[in-house]
Amino acid sequence: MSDEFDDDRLPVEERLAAEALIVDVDGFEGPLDLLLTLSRTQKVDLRKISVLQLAVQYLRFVEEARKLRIELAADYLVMAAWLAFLKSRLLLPPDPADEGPSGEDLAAHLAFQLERLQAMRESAAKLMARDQKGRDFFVRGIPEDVERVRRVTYTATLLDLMQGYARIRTRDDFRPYSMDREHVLTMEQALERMRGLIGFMGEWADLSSFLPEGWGLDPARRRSATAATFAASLELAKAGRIEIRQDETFSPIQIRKKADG
Amino acid sequence: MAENKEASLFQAPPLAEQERMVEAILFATVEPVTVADLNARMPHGADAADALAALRKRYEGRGVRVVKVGDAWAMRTAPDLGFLMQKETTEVRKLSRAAIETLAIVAYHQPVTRAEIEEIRGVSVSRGTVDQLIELEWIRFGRRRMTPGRPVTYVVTQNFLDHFGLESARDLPGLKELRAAGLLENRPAPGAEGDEDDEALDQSDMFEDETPEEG
Amino acid sequence: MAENKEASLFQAPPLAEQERMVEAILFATVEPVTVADLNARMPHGADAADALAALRKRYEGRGVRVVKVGDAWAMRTAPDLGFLMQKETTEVRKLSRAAIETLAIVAYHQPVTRAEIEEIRGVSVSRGTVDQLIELEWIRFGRRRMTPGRPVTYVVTQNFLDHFGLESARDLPGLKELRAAGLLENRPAPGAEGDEDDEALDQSDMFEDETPEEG
Repeated sequence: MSDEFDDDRLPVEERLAAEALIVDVDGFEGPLDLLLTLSRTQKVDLRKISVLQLAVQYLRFVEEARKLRIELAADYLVMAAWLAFLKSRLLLPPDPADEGPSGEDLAAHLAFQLERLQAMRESAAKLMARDQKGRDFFVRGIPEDVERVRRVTYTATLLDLMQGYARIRTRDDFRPYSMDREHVLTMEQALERMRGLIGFMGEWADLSSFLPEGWGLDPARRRSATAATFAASLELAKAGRIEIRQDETFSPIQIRKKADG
Repeated sequence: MAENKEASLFQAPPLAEQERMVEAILFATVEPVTVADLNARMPHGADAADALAALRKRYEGRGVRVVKVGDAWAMRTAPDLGFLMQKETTEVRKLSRAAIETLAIVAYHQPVTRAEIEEIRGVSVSRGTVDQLIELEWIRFGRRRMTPGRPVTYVVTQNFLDHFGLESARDLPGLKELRAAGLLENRPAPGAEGDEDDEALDQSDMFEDETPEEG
Repeated sequence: MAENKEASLFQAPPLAEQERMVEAILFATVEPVTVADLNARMPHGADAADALAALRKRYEGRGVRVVKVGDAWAMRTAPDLGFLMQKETTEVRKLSRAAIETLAIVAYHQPVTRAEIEEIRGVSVSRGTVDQLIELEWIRFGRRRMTPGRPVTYVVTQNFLDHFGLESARDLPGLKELRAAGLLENRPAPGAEGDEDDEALDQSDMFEDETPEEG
């Protein structure tokens, strides 16, 4: 519990299981709550409580739960182990060689925790017993907005903001931003394609015949594919793999494999 | 005689008390209230008409008045003070999803350029969205980024912090905390396991290698 | 002389008139209004604080009252007349015991981290609990704690004060007694060395964003 949201590292199933167990222990909300309830049987001021007696009661409760085969949540067992340790410290004479906190210190701290929890319980009850808005006192029923000077303001809550951010950061199809390339053939793609085709080239062939299948129909796709294929051809010519020719301006561009390419 | 005795069993509250009751009811009800309604709500034996008359008199010349609306009664601001009410008439609308997401990115990643916002959202950000957030005074221009094109950055404003009840943008919960609060489904993107929390908390160097192009 | 003439151009309305204005504004508005807001809406030279004091006095013992909520003011019906308002009663979502206790711990120990809440209750805080309180706008994120991990803290809101009819978090029932009894301290367990939150929950930074009492 020292680290914030520590429990969150557990898988959901494990945590749900743990929570279910806590609820199973007769509706107690954790070991401290159980201890507080047990302490009521002593009917004394929490400052004067016998922690030893409480430890014994708690250990008996855990024992009882085991007999009834109630599976106790780990929290309860950790507390049981700690109380057993505390009990031994309280009963045995202090060991002068031991530098750890004394049994009395530990007992006093537990009593403090119980008293603080009890105080918060009582405070919560006092708070809820106060007059509450919408139940005991009321706001103006007809807030006046007679003179409608229409001015639009936009609002959002912190929850909206955080949920918005969470939505973006956990989007399944999260990917770095890139332009939509559905209708764009890149030069790299064209080059890749041309390299594969060079080996099968015979005599002079029209450049347009090298466009990938399905790219010749849609004008946008054809333009992109033509430009990319042409650029790729120039690359290959530069590399000495093919030759390019054009008979006259605007006539079809033709390419062929270079003899020694 | 029998009737009188019966009535005394249900002693009506004093007139001053009845006046308080009428005052509270007229204040809190959503609709104007008839005398019959008032009587039905008030304790047995009360006479709302008398109490109403006294209340009406009490509010004469005050900032609010008791007025008759049809055959019912309501409290209204004095007409000469209507000029004070103009501030009440703003229409509040929810911010669009695009604007909320953009705002969230600025808050979590500031200072951030428009290209970076687009990269994180995965879609382009319309000029109107940014303009709206600037107009709301929730974001403003920050320092220019020292990268090619020197793109403008955006940061959140004090107004933003005030509106969302934050002390500083650093107090925004990280992804881990969002998840703990149940705002985030426990469904990390494939391959992104574990590193996203660090990213969110360590925002300053998220984009250091970027050289975004601004249009 | 010249100064006098100048001042008369901006003659503030008489106090009685200012009181009417404050009355009208508070009557018309559901959310608490700060003195600064009142002054901004009233004519130049008006002093809402004085008018407010007079108005508050005038409504003493009436069916509606002028109440202070944090550093703002609002009109609310007198709590003893709640029985007349069955029609207005809004059904408040039933809070779990865990939520009620968590709320009380935030109110009395603010600013408080989740780990501290868990320490006091002796049980982990379920994800929905904090979420629900934030959604009710009864708690919000405070400043991050300057301890390792920089955990988020929680504090109560003006809405919380308004809902429970509190002028400030200092007026929480029994607060002084609890503090005197040392029950608002965060004592480290004996032997637990260097408890990270030890000094951070120093009493001095409690209620840090409270504004001092005003007229």
